[in-house]
Amino acid sequence: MSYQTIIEDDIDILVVGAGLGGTGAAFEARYWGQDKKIVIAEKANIMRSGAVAQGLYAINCYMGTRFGENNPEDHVRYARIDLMGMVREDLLFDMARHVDSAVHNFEEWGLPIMRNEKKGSFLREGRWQIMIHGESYKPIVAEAAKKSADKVFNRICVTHLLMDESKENRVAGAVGFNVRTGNYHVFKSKTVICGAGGASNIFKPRSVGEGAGRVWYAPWSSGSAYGLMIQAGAKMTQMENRIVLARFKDGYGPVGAYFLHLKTYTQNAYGEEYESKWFPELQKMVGKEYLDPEVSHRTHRPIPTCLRNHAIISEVNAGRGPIHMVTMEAFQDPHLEEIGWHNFLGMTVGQAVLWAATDVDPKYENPELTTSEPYVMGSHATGCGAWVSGPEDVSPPEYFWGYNRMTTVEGLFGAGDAAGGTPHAFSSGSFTEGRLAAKAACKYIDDGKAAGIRVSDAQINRRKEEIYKPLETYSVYKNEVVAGSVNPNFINPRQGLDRLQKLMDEYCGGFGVNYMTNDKLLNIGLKKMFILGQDLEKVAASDIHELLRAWELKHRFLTSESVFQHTLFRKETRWPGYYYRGDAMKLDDENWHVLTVSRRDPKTGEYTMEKAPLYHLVGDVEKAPPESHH
Amino acid sequence: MSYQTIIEDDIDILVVGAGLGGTGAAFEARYWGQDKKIVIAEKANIMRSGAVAQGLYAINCYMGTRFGENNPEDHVRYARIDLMGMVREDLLFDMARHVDSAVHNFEEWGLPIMRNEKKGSFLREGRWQIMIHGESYKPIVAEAAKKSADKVFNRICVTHLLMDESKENRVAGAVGFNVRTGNYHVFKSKTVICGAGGASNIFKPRSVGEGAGRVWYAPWSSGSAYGLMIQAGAKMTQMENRIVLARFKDGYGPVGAYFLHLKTYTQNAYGEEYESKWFPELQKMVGKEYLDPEVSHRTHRPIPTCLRNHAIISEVNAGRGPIHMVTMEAFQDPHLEEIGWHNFLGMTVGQAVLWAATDVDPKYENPELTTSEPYVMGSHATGCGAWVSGPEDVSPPEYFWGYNRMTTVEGLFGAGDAAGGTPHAFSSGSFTEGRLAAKAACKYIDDGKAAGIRVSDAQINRRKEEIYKPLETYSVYKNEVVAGSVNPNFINPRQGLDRLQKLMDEYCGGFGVNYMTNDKLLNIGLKKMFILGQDLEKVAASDIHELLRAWELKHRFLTSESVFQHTLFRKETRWPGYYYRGDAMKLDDENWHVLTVSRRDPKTGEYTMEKAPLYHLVGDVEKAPPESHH
Amino acid sequence: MPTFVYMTRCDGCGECVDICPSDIMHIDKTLRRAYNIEPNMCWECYSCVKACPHHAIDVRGYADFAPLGHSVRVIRDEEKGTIAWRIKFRNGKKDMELLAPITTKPWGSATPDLAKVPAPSKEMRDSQLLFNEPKYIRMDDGGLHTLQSNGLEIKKGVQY
Amino acid sequence: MPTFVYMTRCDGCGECVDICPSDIMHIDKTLRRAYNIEPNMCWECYSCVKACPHHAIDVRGYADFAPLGHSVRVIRDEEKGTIAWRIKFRNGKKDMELLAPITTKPWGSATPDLAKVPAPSKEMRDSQLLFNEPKYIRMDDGGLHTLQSNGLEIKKGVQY
Ligand SMILES: Cc1cc2c(cc1C)N(S(=O)(=O)O)[C@@H]1C(=O)NC(=O)N=C1N2C[C@H](O)[C@H](O)[C@H](O)COP(=O)(O)OP(=O)(O)OC[C@H]1O[C@@H](n2cnc3c(N)ncnc32)[C@H](O)[C@@H]1O
Ligand SMILES: Cc1cc2c(cc1C)N(S(=O)(=O)O)[C@@H]1C(=O)NC(=O)N=C1N2C[C@H](O)[C@H](O)[C@H](O)COP(=O)(O)OP(=O)(O)OC[C@H]1O[C@@H](n2cnc3c(N)ncnc32)[C@H](O)[C@@H]1O
Ligand SMILES: Nc1ncnc2c1ncn2[C@@H]1O[C@H](COP(=O)(O)O)[C@@H](O)[C@H]1O
Ligand SMILES: Nc1ncnc2c1ncn2[C@@H]1O[C@H](COP(=O)(O)O)[C@@H](O)[C@H]1O
Ligand SMILES: Nc1ncnc2c1ncn2[C@@H]1O[C@H](COP(=O)(O)O)[C@@H](O)[C@H]1O
Ligand code: SF4
Ligand code: SF4
Ligand code: SF4
Ligand code: SF4
Ligand code: NA
Repeated sequence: MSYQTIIEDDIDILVVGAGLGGTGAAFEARYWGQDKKIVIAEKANIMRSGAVAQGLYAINCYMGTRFGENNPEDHVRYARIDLMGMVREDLLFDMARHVDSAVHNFEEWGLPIMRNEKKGSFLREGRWQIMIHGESYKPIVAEAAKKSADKVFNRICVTHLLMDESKENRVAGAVGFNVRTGNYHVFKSKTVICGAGGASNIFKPRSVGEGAGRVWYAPWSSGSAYGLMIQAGAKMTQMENRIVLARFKDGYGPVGAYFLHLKTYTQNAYGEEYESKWFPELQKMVGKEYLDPEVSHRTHRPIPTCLRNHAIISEVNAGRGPIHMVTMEAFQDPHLEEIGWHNFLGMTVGQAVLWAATDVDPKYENPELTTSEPYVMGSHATGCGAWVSGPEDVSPPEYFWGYNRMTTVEGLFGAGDAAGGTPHAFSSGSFTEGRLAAKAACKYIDDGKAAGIRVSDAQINRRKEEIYKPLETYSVYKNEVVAGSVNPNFINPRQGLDRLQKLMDEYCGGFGVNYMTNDKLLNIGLKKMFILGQDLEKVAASDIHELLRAWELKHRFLTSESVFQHTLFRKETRWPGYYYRGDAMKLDDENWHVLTVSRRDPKTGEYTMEKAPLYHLVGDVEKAPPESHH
Repeated sequence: MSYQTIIEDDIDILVVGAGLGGTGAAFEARYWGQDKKIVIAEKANIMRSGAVAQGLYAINCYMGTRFGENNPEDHVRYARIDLMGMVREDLLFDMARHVDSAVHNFEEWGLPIMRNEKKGSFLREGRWQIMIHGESYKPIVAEAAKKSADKVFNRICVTHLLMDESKENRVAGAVGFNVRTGNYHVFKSKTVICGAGGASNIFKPRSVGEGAGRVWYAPWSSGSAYGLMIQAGAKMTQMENRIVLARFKDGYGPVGAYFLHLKTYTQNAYGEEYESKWFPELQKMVGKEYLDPEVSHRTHRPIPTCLRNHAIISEVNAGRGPIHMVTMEAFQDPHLEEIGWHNFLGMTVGQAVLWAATDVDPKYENPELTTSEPYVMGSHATGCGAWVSGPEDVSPPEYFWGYNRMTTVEGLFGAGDAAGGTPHAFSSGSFTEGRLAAKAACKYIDDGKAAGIRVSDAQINRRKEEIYKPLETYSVYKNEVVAGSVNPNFINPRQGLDRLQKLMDEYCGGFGVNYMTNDKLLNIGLKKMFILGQDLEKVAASDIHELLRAWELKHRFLTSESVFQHTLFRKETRWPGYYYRGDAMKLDDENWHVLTVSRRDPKTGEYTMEKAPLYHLVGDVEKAPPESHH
Repeated sequence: MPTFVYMTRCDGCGECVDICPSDIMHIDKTLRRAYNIEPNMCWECYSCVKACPHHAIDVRGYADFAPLGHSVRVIRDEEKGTIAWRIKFRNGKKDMELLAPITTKPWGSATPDLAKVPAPSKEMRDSQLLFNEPKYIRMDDGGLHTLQSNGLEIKKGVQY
Repeated sequence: MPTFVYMTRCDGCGECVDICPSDIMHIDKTLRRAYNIEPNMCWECYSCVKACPHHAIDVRGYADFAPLGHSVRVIRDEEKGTIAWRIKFRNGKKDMELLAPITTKPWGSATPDLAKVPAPSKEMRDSQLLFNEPKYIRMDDGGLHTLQSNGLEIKKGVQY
């Protein structure tokens, strides 16, 4: 425990986690705060950190207003129906009206965006998605962030936010440790923009052993955005709204480009179309307002992602799996074949490796699809995250408390996965949210809201002790036993993660139980979570690397507990195909056409749940549906 | 590779694997072959090897003819209906008529069997089960075997059977290596009685990480009985008939004593009886001949184990899980409470540990049940195993080829899990089968059937090379990479096992797919098995212990391949609750009232499948149902 | 509940190594004491625990579902012919002691030596009988059960 | 497809350690070369592979579903602005080379330095605009989209 304490003081904007949201925040902060001190604290190396580390082959949120393609409200309508109504339309509208400028900036910085030669516009994958050569997407945006930041601290695992001691519920910075040196880092800051990302590895994965690394969302997505904010007492929303992905089996390669651009489609093991068969019954479950295949067929209204999952899950359960992606037609065109492969190399190399390893040539064989274990994040077809303020000019009073993207903790902002209720932001929308948060954070400071922050040495020292406790636990107890990984006094981070994943799977609707849960299971699960929480006090780390894993685990734990509480609270089955409440197998708009909002009391650990009203800003039907975009 | 070759020659009876079947064989062999050379080759230490290593709290197969309780044919009827008709009734009858003498021998040797003080008979748990203080069950029977054997070779992992080179399809002994010294052991023998047991760890377990050891059947049950015999070209039967167990969640503690003796019962999460609800539909699936709750209620006919599973699985899938065992009533009686705990301490200590760890006191809380991952064995409510000859005085011609319990390979006998078509033998029946096999093996020798066996040095040396290849692979390639467990040239045994389990789960009806499979999935799975088979040529072992794991894996692989082939062959859903053929969701007596028999050609690896006729020896209704036995 | 070995109690005698059915108790080369090399292949069968002369081995529930803080300990005594268990709950509310016999005879004394019993007759060899039969089979019903004695017939095909 | 490092190619430079987002490329203390310490936390993201100056890192598919004998290799070149892939199937039947651009500008040259651009006006600060807006937002429709500009109203409750 001879680690140094390194204090970085007088920070104006501290960006915790520089993924897509965080880089957007750091970049933009400099513009509105040219004299401000902007610091990044990042767990990995910002050049390859976060969900976009290996690149992306598509930008999934781009309006194309410049080319007359879509209006922001069209995207709101899209995201809303896809999420079965449960979105923050103010935030979505705000993100959508700004997102194009992020994308055009990217292009200016060198990101190769494909062009539709005929139209001069960006090459569309689908209505909202454009195709890129995005292997270096992350290093490119990181360069921009780096230029804006005063300092970039790579390899700092942020473990806690610092809280102001002069004013309740106000943030004052963050603390963590350096994953290389082990040193203790204290960041005293007027504002914190949390961009620490979503959570993989919370539910038991389908893969086992070595393959556990092949999660859909990156294995390093540790739910830290949620862990940090929950711990600080920020309110969270829609944490029940975990996402299950339909993906190429085992490799978890993305399907968007295949469905939308390559025009591949799915069929069951016997070559049959299966989806429509499940819709009549499903319509009874969710109501015609949410599933009307006829309307979807006629208009641009999508079939919600979860409901498409439901059809896959049901068909497989009925014994007609596996579901195949029919690639054999599209791949006869060598150009499309190449795109199909590039699509993986640009964002999920493992899928290419898997096909090469298993001799699956999609030109001659239709690969298998599967539905994944659930993930907790807030920028794909799901909107988990913090309950944040919307923009002044759009948000109703319940959604607005002064600063765009500020959480219910003063001075603490969220972007990307961290911000709740804004699904379908994806990479570009997350970056945009970071920018919005940065502008607001500068305003917050300029408005004098950060005046008089006080952080005692006691707080700093208490956190330090807490942070290194797993190393201490290890050194105290390791010699009690001869050798090996079994010790009666502690568990190691992997053992804790195994416990968490099994528990989430079995009691909170993982793949192993067909995504099914109910009040009884959730209550049992919560009891087990409580005890796991106690055991996490006894987690041990043999070195700094394991210390990193220990804190990731603690963040995942806090995220999971929140998912449990939210799932228990919403007594309906809102998203069949994501999860099912066996004790309430219908969508229930009468009681649950609301957003769920939770707060964990940082002192007691007790949860309070409330319903927040749902505001809609656009009608169901587009005024003038644009032409087909592909 | 400086390991010695140690040859043990002139053996008459080689017992491979001294579990319950093997100890029975070694013990009995001495009686019929007082001058014969009897040798045991055992992977572990016979004092604590096999499925009974930690003891048993019940002997589940005992007629009590001495006390006028049951006749052998009653047990045949019981086992038949429990297995949905698919049993070898000749073998069952034969086992049942002898099993009591095994049990009475055990008592004589010191095994504490509980008594019904009033009746003077053994204390019944249920109609077929008697209760014992069986912590030392295994050491007691091992003592008996040890006294009979000329030599006991502990810690020999037998990898292959030796084949006679003078007569096709005749066994000539076995080879293996010593798990301590690494030495190569050659056993030249006139007969081999294979008692190497069933298979756990073939399907992906519900548990993860460390908990993977907590399988229902012992983790060291490596399917070697099947692996060895399949490899030698012996015909197998009913390998599709894997078993799924309803067990206490996580600990996999047995339920028999709870259901039958403690009179606990199950309910769903909402305190409701659920089983009967699923029966009408299930009856349509399997036919009234197999499920007639009314008749079962009136008579002693049980509801088949698989169908009880089906109700649990269906209820859980419907969202009303978990299923609870109602212990809170029975456990108010302190005597019954004590039995409930002893029951675990005597055979599944881990369940007691789990309840202590999770503060589950079944006196005040009804513990959860679950359905396990599938297992492949032949002595519980399942009859996987070798196609063996029945006894002369019972078996019809198709079931008889000269020597009781002899496989289709001459001189090779099977007992316990090794012998197919004899479910519900359990520990006592397995021991009995060993005895029957031993007597027959002596006769085989005395009849001169083993004359002129020839084993060339070439065969011996070829096997030696094969056995140590994983060590060789490791030493050749390990330094190509810096460190760690990832090497492009080989996989280690754990990695191979993970692959096997995932494959079995996903394509062959494991828990992860709700026990569902179909022809398409099976065919994909078989392709993947073929490739896995090739990769197993590249399995590497860093030391002798890993070499043991490598060979266990290879035996599990051969077992699994056979399960695949059989499951594909039987195009019906014979045992809902064990597995479902999605493409044939009904029991089909018209086409499948037969036993399935396979043979893998040892030279080509190709499988041939055939149907064998099913003979019944008793009518459906008992003549004079005995009184209640509890 | 994989096993672990207390450093201060183990003397490296190897009894656990000798008995473990899973071959996972090994002696650490440097420390010359035993440990579990492969916890995920441990069945918590307690064979090693029972065999350790120094009670150096204990178990803690599998980390993926068993919280820390419980205890299930055992003493097996072949001379007394008993096994004694003690189960302590995590929450301290339950602490049970349970005792059971493991044998009814002086350990190892009662198994017969079949090389020394009278050899079976030719008639016995030709019969379906096993050693010590018909002693324990109900003979008053007319010998070992057979199809004939029990009025049974074996028939092919679907018969309910 | 976790990574592995070829012994003869690695010189222990640490580039892979520096870049791995999962913190699993570490230098072996004795061998002074890198290796993957935690393959089950490897995302096969290829960040380390691309960063290794000696092409010492390669990947082999996750053992629990990928058979041995395939290869996916890469050369990423910031100067050329390209990435070159080569995919070889296990059965040898397919061997693909694929090339893609990674940037359209000389590497790192085109990101702006916002400390040096003209400071935003008070008006801009009070607006909803961000840097470089309205440059890329369609202004011919009447400025940044707002509820008003787009004829929208925000209403509480169930509205389809
Ligand atoms: C993994 C993945 C993601 C996507 C896709 C496929 C795949 C396989 N698809 S497709 O499916 O549709 O195919 C997308 C696509 O093609 N197009 C697209 O635009 N977006 C896609 N995403 C989604 C986007 O990636 C996602 O929306 C954004 O990245 C979200 O941004 P953000 O919320 O900022 O999260 P992040 O992961 O990028 O960044 C988090 C950062 O925080 C760091 N961090 C975490 N914990 C920390 C701690 N304790 N201390 C300090 N730092 C700490 C991380 O290191 C990271 O830098
Ligand atoms: C694990 C388990 C088993 C049972 C039960 C609960 C539990 C938790 N229950 S309840 O569920 O109903 O509760 C039973 C019960 O209470 N009562 C009962 O009578 N039987 C029960 N069983 C079933 C019996 O145990 C089973 O029927 C018999 O043991 C089967 O006997 P056998 O077929 O001989 O298998 P074995 O596992 O005992 O012996 C196998 C031996 O082979 C060795 N071996 C394996 N591979 C080898 C190789 N390659 N080379 C050399 N040797 C190599 C093994 O080491 C072993 O010695
Ligand atoms: N079948 C589909 N229909 C409509 N949109 C889809 C479909 N599949 C994927 N998408 C969208 O395509 C984008 C990328 O999808 P994915 O690769 O599945 O993450 C996301 O915006 C998805 O919502
Ligand atoms: N609910 C039940 N009804 C009838 N027999 C049962 C039941 N549960 C278990 N058994 C039998 O009890 C014995 C031990 O069961 P188990 O502990 O489940 O392996 C076996 O013979 C089972 O077939
Ligand atoms: N055609 C290719 N395309 C992409 N990368 C290649 C190609 N050939 C070789 N490489 C890379 O070059 C490095 C040296 O390759 P080799 O000489 O094949 O081992 C490896 O790291 C490969 O990633
Ligand atoms: S039996 Fe006990 S004392 Fe002997 S080596 Fe094993 S743990 Fe150590
Ligand atoms: S409990 Fe059993 S399996 Fe585990 S180490 Fe001891 S003897 Fe081996
Ligand atoms: S980057 Fe390459 S050469 Fe450098 S340490 Fe890593 S593997 Fe070795
Ligand atoms: S492939 Fe990615 S996760 Fe794996 S070791 Fe390399 S950089 Fe780390
Ligand atoms: Na969001």
